[in-house]
Amino acid sequence: MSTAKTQELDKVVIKFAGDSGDGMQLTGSQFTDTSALLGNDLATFPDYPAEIRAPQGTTFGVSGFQVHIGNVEINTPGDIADVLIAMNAAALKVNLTAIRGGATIIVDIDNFKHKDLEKAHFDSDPLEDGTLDGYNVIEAPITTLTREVLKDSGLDGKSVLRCKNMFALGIVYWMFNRPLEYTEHFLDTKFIKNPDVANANKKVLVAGYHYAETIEVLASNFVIPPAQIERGVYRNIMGNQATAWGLLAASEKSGRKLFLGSYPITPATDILHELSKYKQFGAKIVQAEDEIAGICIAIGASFAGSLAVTTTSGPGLALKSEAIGLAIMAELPLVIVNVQRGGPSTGLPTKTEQADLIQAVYGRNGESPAIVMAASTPSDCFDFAFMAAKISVEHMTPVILLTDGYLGNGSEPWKIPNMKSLPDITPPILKEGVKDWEPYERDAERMARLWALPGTPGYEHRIGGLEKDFLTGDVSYVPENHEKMVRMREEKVQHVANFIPELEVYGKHEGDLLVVGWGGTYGSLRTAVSQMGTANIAHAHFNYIKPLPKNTLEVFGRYSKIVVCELNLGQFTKYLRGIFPEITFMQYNKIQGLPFTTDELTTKFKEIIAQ
Amino acid sequence: MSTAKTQELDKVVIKFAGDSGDGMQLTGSQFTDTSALLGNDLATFPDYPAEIRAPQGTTFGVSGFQVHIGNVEINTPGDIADVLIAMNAAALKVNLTAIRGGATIIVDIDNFKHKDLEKAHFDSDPLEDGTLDGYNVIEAPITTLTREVLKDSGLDGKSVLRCKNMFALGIVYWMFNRPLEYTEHFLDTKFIKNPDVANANKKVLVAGYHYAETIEVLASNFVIPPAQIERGVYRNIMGNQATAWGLLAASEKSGRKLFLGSYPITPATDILHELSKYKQFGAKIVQAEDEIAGICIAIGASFAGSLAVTTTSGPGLALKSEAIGLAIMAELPLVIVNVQRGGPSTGLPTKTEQADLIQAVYGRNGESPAIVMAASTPSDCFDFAFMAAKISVEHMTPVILLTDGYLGNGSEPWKIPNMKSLPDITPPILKEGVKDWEPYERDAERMARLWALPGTPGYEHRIGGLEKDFLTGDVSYVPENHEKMVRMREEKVQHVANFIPELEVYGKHEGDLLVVGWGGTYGSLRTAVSQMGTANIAHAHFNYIKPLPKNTLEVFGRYSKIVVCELNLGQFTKYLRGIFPEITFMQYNKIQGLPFTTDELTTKFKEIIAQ
Amino acid sequence: MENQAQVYSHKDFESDQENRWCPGCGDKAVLNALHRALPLLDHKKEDYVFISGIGCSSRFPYYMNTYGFHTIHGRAAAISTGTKLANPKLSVWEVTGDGDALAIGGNHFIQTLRRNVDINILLFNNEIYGLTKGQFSPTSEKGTVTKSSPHGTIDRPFYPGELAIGCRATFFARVVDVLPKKMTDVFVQADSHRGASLVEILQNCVIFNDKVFANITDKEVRDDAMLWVEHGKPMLFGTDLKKGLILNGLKLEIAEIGKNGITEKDILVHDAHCDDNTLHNMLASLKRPEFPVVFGVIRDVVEPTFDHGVLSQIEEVTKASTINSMDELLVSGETWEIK
Amino acid sequence: MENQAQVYSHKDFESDQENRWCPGCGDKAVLNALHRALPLLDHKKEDYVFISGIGCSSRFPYYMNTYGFHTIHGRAAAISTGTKLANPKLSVWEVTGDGDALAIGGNHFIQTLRRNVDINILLFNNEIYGLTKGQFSPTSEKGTVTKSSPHGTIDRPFYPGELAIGCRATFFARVVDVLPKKMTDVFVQADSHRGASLVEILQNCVIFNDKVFANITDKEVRDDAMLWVEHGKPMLFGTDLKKGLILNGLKLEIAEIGKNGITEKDILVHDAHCDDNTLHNMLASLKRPEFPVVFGVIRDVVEPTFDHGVLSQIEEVTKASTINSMDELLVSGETWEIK
Ligand SMILES: Cc1ncc(C[n+]2csc(CCOP(=O)(O)OP(=O)(O)O)c2C)c(N)n1
Ligand SMILES: Cc1ncc(C[n+]2csc(CCOP(=O)(O)OP(=O)(O)O)c2C)c(N)n1
Ligand code: SF4
Ligand code: SF4
Ligand SMILES: [Mg+2]
Ligand SMILES: [Mg+2]
Repeated sequence: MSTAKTQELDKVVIKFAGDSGDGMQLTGSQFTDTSALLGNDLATFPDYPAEIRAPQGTTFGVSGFQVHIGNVEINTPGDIADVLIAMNAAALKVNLTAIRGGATIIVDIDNFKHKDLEKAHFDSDPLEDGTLDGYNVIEAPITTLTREVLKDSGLDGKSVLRCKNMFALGIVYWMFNRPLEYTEHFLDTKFIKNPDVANANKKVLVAGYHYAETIEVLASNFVIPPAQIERGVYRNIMGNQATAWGLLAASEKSGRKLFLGSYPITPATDILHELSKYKQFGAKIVQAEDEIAGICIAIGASFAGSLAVTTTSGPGLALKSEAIGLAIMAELPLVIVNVQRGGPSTGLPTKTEQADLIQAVYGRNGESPAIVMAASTPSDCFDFAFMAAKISVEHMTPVILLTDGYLGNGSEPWKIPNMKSLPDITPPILKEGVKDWEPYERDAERMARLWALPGTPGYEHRIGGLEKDFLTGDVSYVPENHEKMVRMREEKVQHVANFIPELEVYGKHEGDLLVVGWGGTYGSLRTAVSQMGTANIAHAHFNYIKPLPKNTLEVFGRYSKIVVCELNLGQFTKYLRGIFPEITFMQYNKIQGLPFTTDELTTKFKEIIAQ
Repeated sequence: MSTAKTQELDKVVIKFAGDSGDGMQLTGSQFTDTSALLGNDLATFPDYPAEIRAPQGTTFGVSGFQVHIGNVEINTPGDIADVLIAMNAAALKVNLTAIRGGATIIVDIDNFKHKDLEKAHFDSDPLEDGTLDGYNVIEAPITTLTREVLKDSGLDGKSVLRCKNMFALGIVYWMFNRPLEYTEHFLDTKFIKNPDVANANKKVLVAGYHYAETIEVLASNFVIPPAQIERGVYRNIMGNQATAWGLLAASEKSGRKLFLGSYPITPATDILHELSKYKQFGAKIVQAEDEIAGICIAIGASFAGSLAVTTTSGPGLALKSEAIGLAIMAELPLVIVNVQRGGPSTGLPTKTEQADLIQAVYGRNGESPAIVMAASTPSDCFDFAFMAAKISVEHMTPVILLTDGYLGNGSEPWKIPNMKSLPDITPPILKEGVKDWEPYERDAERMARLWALPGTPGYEHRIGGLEKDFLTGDVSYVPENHEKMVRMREEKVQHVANFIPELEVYGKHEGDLLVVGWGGTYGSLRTAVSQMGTANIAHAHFNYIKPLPKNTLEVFGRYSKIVVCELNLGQFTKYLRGIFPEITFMQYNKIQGLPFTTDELTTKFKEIIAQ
Repeated sequence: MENQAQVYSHKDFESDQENRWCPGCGDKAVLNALHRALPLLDHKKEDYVFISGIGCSSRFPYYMNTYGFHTIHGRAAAISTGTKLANPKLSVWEVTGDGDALAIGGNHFIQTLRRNVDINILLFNNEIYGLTKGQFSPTSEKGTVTKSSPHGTIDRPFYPGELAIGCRATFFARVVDVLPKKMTDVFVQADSHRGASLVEILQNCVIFNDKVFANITDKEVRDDAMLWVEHGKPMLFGTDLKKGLILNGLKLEIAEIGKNGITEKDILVHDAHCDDNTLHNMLASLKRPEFPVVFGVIRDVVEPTFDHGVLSQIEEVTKASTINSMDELLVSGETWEIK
Repeated sequence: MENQAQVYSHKDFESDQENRWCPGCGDKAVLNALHRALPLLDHKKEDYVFISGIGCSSRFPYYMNTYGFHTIHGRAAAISTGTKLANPKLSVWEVTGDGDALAIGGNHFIQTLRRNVDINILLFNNEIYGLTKGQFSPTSEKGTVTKSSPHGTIDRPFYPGELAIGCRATFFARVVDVLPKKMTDVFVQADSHRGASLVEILQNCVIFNDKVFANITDKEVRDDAMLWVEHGKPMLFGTDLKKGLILNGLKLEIAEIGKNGITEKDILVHDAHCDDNTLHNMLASLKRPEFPVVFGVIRDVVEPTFDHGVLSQIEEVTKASTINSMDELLVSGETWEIK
């Protein structure tokens, strides 16, 4: 048994990396779940290759899973890893720039043969040529040992190799003092029909654990005590799943059946997958022939009274532009979820970016205002999907909800809400028997017209995409009516500001620098601002883009400098300048398909404050 | 013979209005052409009903043609008419708000019977109930007299009625002292196969002329002397025709065959019609199955080396968004002409508006910069279509050219250019035999990559919509390369500023107020500013939207106030604020499907100056 | 669909909107035929929904005193699909033109037929784009001269019936604007078919494509040019119905009763309900002048509909499901408690 | 198209890009078959253009050392049309998947066949969306369980051959990834056909739809499950080619040579070149297990191509035209001079 001592840590970032077929996603999730059960706060990010299953051992076939755990508040999956598990040479190659100096690197030495190095485009052996100087490298013969453990298992060679991720997991469990029970239980359930496989995996897991305990290379192991987390029942949730569930919750609350018209596209497809599982809620899911059909089928369903939703990513949003205009003109509710990815065009489909904001706000012909919102963490995708649905049906106009690949695929522990605790949703459905109703009549507060559902006697009426008379909804070419309607539609959207929360800041109430962000950069910005120590700084994060919270200008006024940080060339900055010409906005942008790192942010903030 | 005296006038606005079948467009064009031959400056605007051919006598079936002629510079078809020819009650009804107090109104009294008034939704007879008090109303029995003139012509009843527009034209020719020859010659040519019809029309024309000369109601007739017009050969040209010709000219100059992929949509279709006539120039025209196919077919043609063009209007531009992104990423030339109409959605398809600017600039996923330009008069559609093509092929990236329904359908005299006088166009085609060329290699000046055409030996290469390596054009997921490419594409567009003219102002070099406009409002703004007398005012009109002319900021800095006037809710204003946060922009907007009137503009300008 | 107490007259379905089609436009005849068909059907007035794209024909919903949606160009099929799925008790009628359905809307058209969504599709085929003032459409015969094809078109046309059968459509019928009574009959049959019912309506555009169907509809040629099929009846046409179709190998031929010993018994009997669509396809593709054009219900077969499939899957899943409320879903699977 | 001096080997067409398809993916076999087909054709290397949409299969152009364009999802047909029209001497190959061509690209697919643009269309049909990790596609059989259809699909599928014939396609062939030599043969025939040549390739996706064609391609069933047609040859299949197709009325049936007095002469002889597409349609729609699936060139007829039509119209107009330069056009019609 090793004589290693146990150290206490605040937080740690661990990256599991291997071939697409090596089961790194599963390995990472198991570590995450176990840590969550121990009460750590955490955030994760999987990092799939663009290819489905590239040839073994190549760099473009590397699949990774990063998890950040702590006994402090964790807002991001972490910039760079403290521990890297590299199942082969390619996994090391790809992750070399994403690990901290002095990090611990566990490599499966069996996959660093000459041909492995070649496939990974290493000119010489990184384990020997000094590349890893300064790191704490643990060379474990994981493949050999796994084979050894299972030599009498009766499993075929391929199945044996599939267990080697458990060996790695075992090592890491020992390093961080985690119990094995959770994973053992998981394996029993997963392979309930195949107990041999379950047992083999468990055996290898334990072997890995013991291996780590035994060998002397690991100087110490670590404990990360539970975080101070609000009491309650928790689960892990991925962003796309949270979006799906938020929509389902809104359906239940509003009494309107969910209707999804969608077309698969990375990284939004998982919302479609997730919703497809819950037909028992009466949800109707149509995988349409394309994005245009997806939104149009949803619009048809909205006309008939459903909570209509369409989900997509950038290029799909572009295709939906025309139809969004129709929903705006017809004043029908519709939730459009756009999970942003790298652009333009097909761009970097598996990478994250925030460059669809301006398309969401402006990308349609004519004056066609849509409500635009953005979620900021994997779990609050639930809240904002719920709110998008609520606002859309209550205000009878489309809402575009922006998330991104980083949020959609990321996961974090989530305190499970109670349906009773969620706000009511009251769609303005026209009850039978009302006299003197006009199709485009609207209430003063929300300016929403009433929803007169086909099938209700007495309300037969026609809507459409031509300009409508302010009251009757008949086609109208009257110039003054057009101006009135154009302004009304804009105002109706602006009115939503009366129904959303005010902007809150984190940090100093007033001061030198306000860091402004929106959407998926929440975690990075919050972490960076919190690390700015005594600086006179605050962070304001926007979830409501159009309209903006009512107190936005007032908040901006309290700081001498404002920097807007975005993963694009400055789209929110331009948008804000258009609305608040009196305010000076600096900008900080990154457009590499990657999130901000804490370091680059704090460096920038300090630079600005010092200026 | 009448004893009427002849008065000299500076300018006059005449509106011909009648049923769709009454031939008002032809009547108006004849008057226009005759006036042009006399040397007047002029501008016209036809005003078609949305319906193809609505039931006779209804208000929504009224077709109008307005012409503004003068011996001074004429920049707009005129706000309101000095003379109205109303062929029936509905034509009067529709135009009542568009005539000057004291205007002359010539009505065909034969179409003011009870049923005509009813169809026109007049509650009582406007000729008797005081509605026309203050106007100079001439009640002519045009239908009866036409019938009378042709009673022995042998023509059937329907054909006889088709001549009555010539009676009206005859009256107006007398009023303005125009010769009949031009129209007589036109009729002979038009009805060359049908001399009876030609003669009948000519007879009625003369009869109308004589009628006007004879009756006493016309107190005087008028002379509008020739304007001071630059010497040269002129023709009338409509905006959409000018666009088509500008593209043809660019094709000839560049040596690249024109290729149009388009789908019909009002008010852009006439460009497709016009280009379809000139296959002898080698122009290939595909009427595609939809807008997406239209642009994609054009992109395919651009890849193969054509001068590729697609034409559309707002909703069609929305559909093209995704494919525009592809052309940006692939760095292929492409001209996208968008003839704006009233929106959002189907909106007001036959009305004019400037509300697609922001869609043109921002309406795509990801950071996808396109060059955006706008024409400002019917005839300069030629110049800007030419320049759009030149810039697109020379800089290897898409150009969006904005015109609008008002420009597209409007016409004006145009001094015919000589092909030699137009600038050269030199597409960066990669010549055979170059060694060491890379597909995404670019020249320093324009940052354009070279156009290596399929069919050229040795340059086999692959392009596409995934992010490209900066040099090789291979697919690249490298984060830094993405940032470099995103910034490069933006910069490449900004670089075009080095190749376009600087912004010029009309009026005071510096002063109290700069009136800023773009695109089709040129005429109204120029006219209004020129009528501001001694005010310290100037007009700056933008044809280049993205990038802006290099001296824009400097020009803005010379005026204490700036007002941006647009036919939308302020899209250019928002755009300018995003770029020049240091400048304060006021805005003046109208969104009624109609152009600005001089009155409303000058009132606004005075108000601003007085503030 | 559901039994109704009320009896409607055609007036109940006429809206108060002024009709804006050109005088003489074939669309008006279709409108009248439909006003007269609806009272013969078994739906409540409030359950009718007319959904159109953009085009002259797509103004149709404005003239129907029912629920209506004049949407965007080409998308009526998709929007109709959504409306029908969301509320399957509605009687959904898609109104579309040859451009709307077969140019920009081509994809939704074929997918809707493929899915067999239970809607009625009225395809107004005037072989031209009317609303945009006369360009050729995907059904314009090759060589058609229009504003956008001054030298004649180069495109080969679509034949809607053939295309539909290529999608395994379950119902295809053809009618013509000049025979309103027959239109009404066919509309009634379209309604009673469960699944996507495609009715191609040959419709004259007096302004931009006048007389394009004159070689079929002119009084002098009509008898020889039109063959009206009816399920279970021999396929006869011509003055006094003395001509008929017979099969020779894989080809249809015209036989004259009384000549060469042909009697009515030799004439093919129409079977609209047979699964195999070979003969339906042959009938749909007959063209002038060699053959008469076939009208009436050419194909009408029963297959599961998409909307029914969606509903029954929901039922099955619901029966089998252990998670039946959001609160249950939220706590399902792995959770842990922080105390 | 044009005569070439040079002789190419398959290596000339292999690009230097690392292949990123999954190990075992059927796409690789197609790539190899094509690398081997091109040297048999009559084009210069620089005249080949491969244009694809988005999908696993659409990565194809990267692996061809020719001109290539990896475009956007569903639009490869339109982009190919543009490239071919712009420069008709190019040999344009559209590479597309069942989702790319028949879901989002459905409209361009049918319009391209309708117009008969002279391109070759390689339709990789794996009955699944590969690139987006496994959702059903428009060709997935009803009931297919995928990530987006956990309870099985409700959609009826498209059958590409039938849909193509509904567009009056002039060339339709079917091949399968496991028989590379046959693929190469068919690619050569597709190239020599003037007009849109549609080749449906049954392609196995080992990851998301493995063995979907096993009931056709498994060694044990293959002989009975595949019928390879060849123009002018009897349609025989089975071990020792002892079975064949015969016609009974309007239905195809299987006959066994030697049984019931059937000899090879009774077996239908394939006529790929006959204008009438009735039999081609019947062949294209044969399905397992009742029938073998038909492979090879099912239809191959000559009709004017769109690209040729565009060119010859330009020629005609040019001949007839009096205005032949921009300067002439500018001063044509009504003009006046201000002196
Ligand atoms: C997105 C879009 N593209 C184009 C148009 C222009 N447009 C309106 S109707 C139409 C074609 C109409 O033809 P068809 O469907 O045959 O109807 P018809 O008028 O002949 O009844 C076109 C091209 C449009 N309104 N929207
Ligand atoms: C506009 C747009 N919508 C959706 C997608 C996502 N997407 C990419 S490929 C694909 C389907 C691929 O299926 P298929 O064409 O059958 O190709 P395969 O991968 O099976 O070869 C989808 C839905 C996209 N890239 N762009
Ligand atoms: S243009 Fe043709 S289709 Fe349209 S309303 Fe007139 S006649 Fe009817
Ligand atoms: S996912 Fe399927 S189709 Fe795609 S590369 Fe892998 S095996 Fe081939
Ligand atoms: Mg039509
Ligand atoms: Mg596929």
